[in-house]
Amino acid sequence: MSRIGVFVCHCGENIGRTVDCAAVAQACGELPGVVHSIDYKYMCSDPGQALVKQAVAEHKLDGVVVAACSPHMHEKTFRKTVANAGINRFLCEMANVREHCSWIHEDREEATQKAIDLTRFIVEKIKHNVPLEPIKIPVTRRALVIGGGIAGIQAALDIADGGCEVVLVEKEPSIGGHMSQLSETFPTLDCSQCILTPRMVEVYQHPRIKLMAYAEVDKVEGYIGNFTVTVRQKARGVNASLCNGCGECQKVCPNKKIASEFDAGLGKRPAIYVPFPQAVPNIPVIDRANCALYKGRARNAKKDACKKCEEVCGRKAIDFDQQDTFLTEKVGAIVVATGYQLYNIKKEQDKEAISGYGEYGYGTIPDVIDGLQFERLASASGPTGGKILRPSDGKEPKTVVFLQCIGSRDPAKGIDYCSKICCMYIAKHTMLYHHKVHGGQAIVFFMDIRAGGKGYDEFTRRAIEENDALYVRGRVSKMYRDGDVIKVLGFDTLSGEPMHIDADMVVLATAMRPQPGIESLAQKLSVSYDRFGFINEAHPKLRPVETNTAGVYVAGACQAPRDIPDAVAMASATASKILGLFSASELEREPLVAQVDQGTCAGCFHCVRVCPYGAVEHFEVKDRKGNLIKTVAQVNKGVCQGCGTCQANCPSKSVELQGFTDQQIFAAINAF
Amino acid sequence: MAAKTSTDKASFKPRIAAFVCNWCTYTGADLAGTSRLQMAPNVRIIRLPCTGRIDPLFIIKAFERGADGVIVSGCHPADCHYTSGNYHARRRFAVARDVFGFMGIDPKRITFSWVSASEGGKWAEVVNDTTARVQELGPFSAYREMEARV
Amino acid sequence: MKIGYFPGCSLDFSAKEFDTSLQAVATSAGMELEEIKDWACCGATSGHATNHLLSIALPARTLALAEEQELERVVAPCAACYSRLATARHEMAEDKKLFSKVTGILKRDFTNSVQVMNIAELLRDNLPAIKEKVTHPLKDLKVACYYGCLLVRPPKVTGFDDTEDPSSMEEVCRAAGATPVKWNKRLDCCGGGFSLSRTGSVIRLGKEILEDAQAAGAQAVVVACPMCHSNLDLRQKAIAEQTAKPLEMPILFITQLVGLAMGISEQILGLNRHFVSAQPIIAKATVKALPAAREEA
Amino acid sequence: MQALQELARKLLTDKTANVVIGWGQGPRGPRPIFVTQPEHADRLIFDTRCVHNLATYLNPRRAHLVPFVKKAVVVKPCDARAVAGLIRETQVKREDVVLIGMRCGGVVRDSDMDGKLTEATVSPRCMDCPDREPKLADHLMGEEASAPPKGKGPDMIAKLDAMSPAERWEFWQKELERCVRCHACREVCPMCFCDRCIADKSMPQWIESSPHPRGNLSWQMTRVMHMAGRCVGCGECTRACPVDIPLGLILRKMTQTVEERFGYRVSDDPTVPAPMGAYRLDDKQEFIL
Amino acid sequence: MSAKTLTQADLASLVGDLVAAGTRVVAPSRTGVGPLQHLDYREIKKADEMTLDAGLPKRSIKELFFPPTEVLFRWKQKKNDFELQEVETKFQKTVVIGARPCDAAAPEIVDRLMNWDYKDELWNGRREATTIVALACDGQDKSCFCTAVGLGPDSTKGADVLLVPVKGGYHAEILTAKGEALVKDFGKRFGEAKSADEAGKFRETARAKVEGNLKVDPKPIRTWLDGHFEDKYWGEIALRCHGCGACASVCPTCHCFDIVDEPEGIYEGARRRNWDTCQTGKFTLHGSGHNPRGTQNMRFRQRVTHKFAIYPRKFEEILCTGCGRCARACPGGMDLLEILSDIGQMAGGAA
Repeated sequence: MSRIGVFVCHCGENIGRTVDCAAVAQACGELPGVVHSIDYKYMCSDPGQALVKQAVAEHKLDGVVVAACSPHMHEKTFRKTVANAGINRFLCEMANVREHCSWIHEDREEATQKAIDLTRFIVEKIKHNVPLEPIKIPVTRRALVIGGGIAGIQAALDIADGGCEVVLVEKEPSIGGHMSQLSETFPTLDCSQCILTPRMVEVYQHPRIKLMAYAEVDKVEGYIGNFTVTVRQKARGVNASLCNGCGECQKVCPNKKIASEFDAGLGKRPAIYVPFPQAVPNIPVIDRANCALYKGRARNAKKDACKKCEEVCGRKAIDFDQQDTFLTEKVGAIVVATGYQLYNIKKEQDKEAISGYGEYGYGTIPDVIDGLQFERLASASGPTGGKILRPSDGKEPKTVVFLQCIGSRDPAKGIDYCSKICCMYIAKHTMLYHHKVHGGQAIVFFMDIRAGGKGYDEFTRRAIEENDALYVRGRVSKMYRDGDVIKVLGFDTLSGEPMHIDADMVVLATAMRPQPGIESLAQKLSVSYDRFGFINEAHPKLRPVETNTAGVYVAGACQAPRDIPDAVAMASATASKILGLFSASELEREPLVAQVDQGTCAGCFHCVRVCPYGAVEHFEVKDRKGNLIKTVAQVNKGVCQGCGTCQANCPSKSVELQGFTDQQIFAAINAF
Repeated sequence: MAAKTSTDKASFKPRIAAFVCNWCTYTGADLAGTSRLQMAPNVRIIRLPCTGRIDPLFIIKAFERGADGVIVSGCHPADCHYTSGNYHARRRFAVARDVFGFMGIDPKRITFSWVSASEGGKWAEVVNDTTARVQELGPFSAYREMEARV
Repeated sequence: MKIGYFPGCSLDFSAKEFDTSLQAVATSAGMELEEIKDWACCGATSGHATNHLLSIALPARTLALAEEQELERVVAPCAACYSRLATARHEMAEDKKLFSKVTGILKRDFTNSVQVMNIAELLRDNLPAIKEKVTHPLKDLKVACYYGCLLVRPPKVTGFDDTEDPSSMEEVCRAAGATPVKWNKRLDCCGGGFSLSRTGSVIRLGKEILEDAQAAGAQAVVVACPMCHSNLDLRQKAIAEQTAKPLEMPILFITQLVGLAMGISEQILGLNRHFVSAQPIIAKATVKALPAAREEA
Repeated sequence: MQALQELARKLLTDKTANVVIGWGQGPRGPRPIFVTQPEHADRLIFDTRCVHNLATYLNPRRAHLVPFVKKAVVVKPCDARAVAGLIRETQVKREDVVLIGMRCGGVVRDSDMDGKLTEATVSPRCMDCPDREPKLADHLMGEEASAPPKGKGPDMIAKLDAMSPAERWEFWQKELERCVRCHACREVCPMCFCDRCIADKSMPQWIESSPHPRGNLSWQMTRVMHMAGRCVGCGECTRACPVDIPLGLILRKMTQTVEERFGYRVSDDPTVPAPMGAYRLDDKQEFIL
Repeated sequence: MSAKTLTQADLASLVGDLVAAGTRVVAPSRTGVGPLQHLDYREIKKADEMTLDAGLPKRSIKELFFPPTEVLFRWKQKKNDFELQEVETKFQKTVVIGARPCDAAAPEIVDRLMNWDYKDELWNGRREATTIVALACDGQDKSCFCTAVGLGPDSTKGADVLLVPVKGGYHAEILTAKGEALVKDFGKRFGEAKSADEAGKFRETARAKVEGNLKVDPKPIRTWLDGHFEDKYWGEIALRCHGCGACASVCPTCHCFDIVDEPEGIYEGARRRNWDTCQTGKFTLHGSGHNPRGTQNMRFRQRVTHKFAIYPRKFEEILCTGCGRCARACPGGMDLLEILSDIGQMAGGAA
């Protein structure tokens, strides 16, 4: 027979006003198995808790029911109290007689009866509670960071500086991400590369960071603390251990007319190339789609067309036969920091719901460029050496129209959200333009200016007030090429006047979107993503850098549009979360997880199909000689989050969710 | 203990069991409480982690134990704390509702709802509507009187 | 399949040639047009500017009549008529309250089941049949397809083509053998109903449109709306007063262009009814196409 | 029939199978037989009285049949659906069974009837069965079959659906009152393979084991819930019921619901996942407030 | 023992009389829906609910004395005490009309067990309250084998009155004091016996018909069973058996039961006696997980052995009345006649 104590709280007047607490205590005292039942003014107060502790000792209680407020309020409090009194904390439960009873009813008799009922359910439930101990999971103190942009770099450095090993995987030939393409950064106008490249080098030289550039995550298995990740190292065609980055190969490559990704298509690069001079690692990659040798081989040509790079390489580092390789890494935590891409206004989009801008010519009008292209034009390392020149004819544009919110905040084009950074970088662009093109006129069409952030509003004011940018509140309905100029037809909604501008160049602040392929990566990691492909955080406010899969974290613009300070802050936050996780060799988790009775499990694996976390595995039951008897389900306690969907779907009821076992629920219903 | 319901329709006080998920509806009901939304006192909540954990057996057992009505409530689609428990529950309940109804259990005695943590008002509505509906139907004594055999 | 035909006031009178050319092209391409009996004015443009309910109920009556004639689709060649009919259909489908209000007024069994099409849509959807009948392809004729504002806007009402970059008229012209030019003003407004009240504006707009078409090398402008036609054709004389040289830009209904390519006589097509002579075009059609026709013979 | 016997002989001779499970003549019409010797293959028969679902003998719960390991089974389309179900739910390995598929145009209600297939004698389970041949089979035999005769009489499901809840309640009470909880419905079901059925679980005893209407109702509702999206419609439960409760009605109702709601029909393709344990974001939820 | 005549009309009136007198009347009656309609022994209120000419009901009259579930006592928990509530052991007076001889004989066979070491009050109470008016059978079908177990289609065993169909009604043999009492109470319904010869012919024809179905001698079978527990014959006896226990459910003599405490809620409940059967694996499953009858073959051997060797050894009665219901009910085609015939041959005692 159980020895249960019932403690009914008045919560001052909150419960006592409508519920006859003494009557509840008395009624519960008459239940079989209840050996102690009292009511008290404030159970959560120190004297109240002392009453519980005292009763546990005095009456040798093996179950404590506190009839008071919502368990969301004080379950932790009272579980701690009973733990201090020496019994397992899971032998304490709460009956919610405040939020679910006294506060919502006026009839004292009805409310009292209901309070008795609710408490009785819990008394009967607790008779089936068992002591539970936290689950301990070993932790591999090594992290994987996916994405080598500023967020990935920051996360990797913070974790590595914290003393743990990091594997940094970047799909491009160099780390640096979009930040390396930027000219200057708002709101300080400091040179982007000047602050980024030292961090890149730091990553490269860090003893605890294993950098895998030109590589992609292929497969992820395991769970928090114990992931096994397979990384595909793409073939560079260059032996990285031999190459010294001298750059001779690039000079001799005959095909130098390839649009440079780094220069957003405005500059050219050879078929063997490093994306930019400060690339880390400074090892070239052969672009097989554009290299004459590989193109020839693809056509089964008898002779290799060109081997100039191989001939010139003094270190014999060129390896045309190099193949992709797969490496397995064991890590305990994963940071997703894959960043963003820019929306384009072309008619053909990669997603059904997104359409382009026909009114802006679907991207066919010359000298209509996007923000990143302007960054390259304005960058000293860019194709024009930092001069603002029109891509079409190299003329200096005297009138430049900047359009904000292209694709963003436009449900008709499929993207509802605000891309956050455009207001700021367009302001920056107008300043750079003002500095570089004297007498040039920048005209900005905006919907409204969102400059929340330290020094941000001041920055946009500066653009307007000191740099003569003309800000027009309104949208551009149409643009077309007319001879040498781009006719921009817009509307100034403040003056109510239509505007016809003859522009020399137009810059579109196109929306930020997650990187292509994010969905398949998210599926590999079993993290959820929204309809635009942004990774979902576990809680929008309280768990902003965690995902719904334990051990997988998110930083930067793959979660939502982020600027550099945001991305860095998130990255440091993930690092701190991960270092916290890595602070012990074992991880403690709440033991409210599912457990399979392997004796009765029939091995139908309905549980495997419904588990949102992939926490249920196949387990082979063998006899002493090692013969297979049957294959049954087994729950990985490290992965299970305790939803209990497996249990409801188990036909033979061979899986039990601890804390909500069938016995417990059955007892509560039976007490109805 | 299980107070038997009176068979007299006028003095009939419906007894309703509610199976709700911890993250949305239970919290929504908490909110109804903190907002002091008055509602019918006939509903008794049993807390589960997720609608995914709610088995149609619970409903059967509640009726066996004297419930005149049952409420099952959890997170709205896409809001599940465990991502997909409510989607599985939705399929399960869709079948259960038809099967139970086919066996003669009036579907009006069972309410399925999505009530989020911010919908304290909706919870009060669900409670009041269900209570009124069951009040109208009268006690479900047929279920408990099944035991006697010829 | 039978297609309901809503000529509207213009095609009954000022744009009679749009009606005759459409009828001729339709007959030739095997489209069976059936006029809605007892149709009434669509309500443009004064209707929707003054009374919203009236502006829905008027076209709704026409649609109800079409339903009674068991027509599944109705073509309204006039862009304004099309716009009114399509808007009414759309609004009633979206707004159940409005729908029941309108049915109450109509006092008819009306389910709002009739699809509304414009002329570009109709021709585009019947391209194979049209191509088959083209005997006099308009080779070397450069045309500027002019959509105006109502044919493709607003997108949720029209939806048959890309609102900002439509192509259906161009496709039809190509089928007739002509070469559509790329130009900028094909979606701009011609001034529409302000033709009489603010003639100055209409002249200014028309001038911009026609000059752009000419700059793009067009030899004719093809339209799909009687209002556009009259603004561009009738007002060219006034426009000429503001230009160094008269533009002399023939304005053709799209059905006239197709009709020409089908070898239909210019009398039936009503090509003689325009202010700016279409003779150069007619000449092109007959002269250029004759060898081909002879070969066939 | 001869082809069937020859194939069985061959399978047993070359040890492709250790047993051929098929039908043979018994005292009360055809019944399941287990042929282990090639020379006994001529005992195999097949006709419209071969009502039994032999897939049930593949069910691993039948401990005395497990030692045969490699089994050949003669299957009708409904039996093949059951085999597919067992494969889908990892109870049977496809490579362990040889399926001898029989084209089927319906069977009579029970094996001791005369085999003539008419509106009056056709088994209710055959009336809405869409399959004429088991596609899963390794070997296919028998002549092309035409659709079984449509049964006579009112559609009981429609009739029950038209009733008030109270009337339906009355109907089922009268039927379930006879149930003695022998669980024959479960034992013959090819898809009931749990080592320990929920009805036999005592901690807690969700389903009262006593054969009173309350326990009986609870048992039948739970059984049908467990069959959701899995029932192959073979009707063996109805046939086995010693007190003639129309169990097939509830299952057919459930099957209709599953088809209407989830667009799923149980097939003999084991690679098609079952509807329960899956979901669509846009599953209908008109019944949820 | 005396004989009477009961016309069809009188029988109908007798039903009315009995019902009017507050007696429960049970008789074969139609139940079930559609093609599943069948005959069962059910309580009737009017004579036209009774169907005497449509053969053997699906189930036996066993459950009139031994219901599938019955309450032994009820309990209520109060704090740490239990309050027990006995059940009534006096039962309503009942007359069964039209019980087939194979059914009528069964309770008498099971009486031995129910009054062996413990006198089962519930069984005996119901037995005492019940008068069985049996109806001679014309031989149901080829699964009948009552003659092979020492009974017959006209057996009087267990019956208080035996009706034999004759033209226009029944020749009634009054067999026991209970039978006499029935005649006495409702004398006006019973006429003078006058068709003894016609009845005799009916009985002979029926007997001959059933005897053709199975000819075995139970004695050597019992001896063989005693000596061949491990015989290879049992090895594959039950391959087709599903272990469903449908045979036991319809068997007039199977009487195994399970006792369960069934809570109704938490604080009260009932101890119940429910039917059980040796044919399911759970029947002998030990708490340890060991099962002495681990396979269906063993379980089926138990069924045969218990009926034809163990029970006879203890009570000198065969625990089978040859009704053939097990063969008819079996979804897998198991057939007791076939098995008895096999054993009979192996025992060398085939008649």
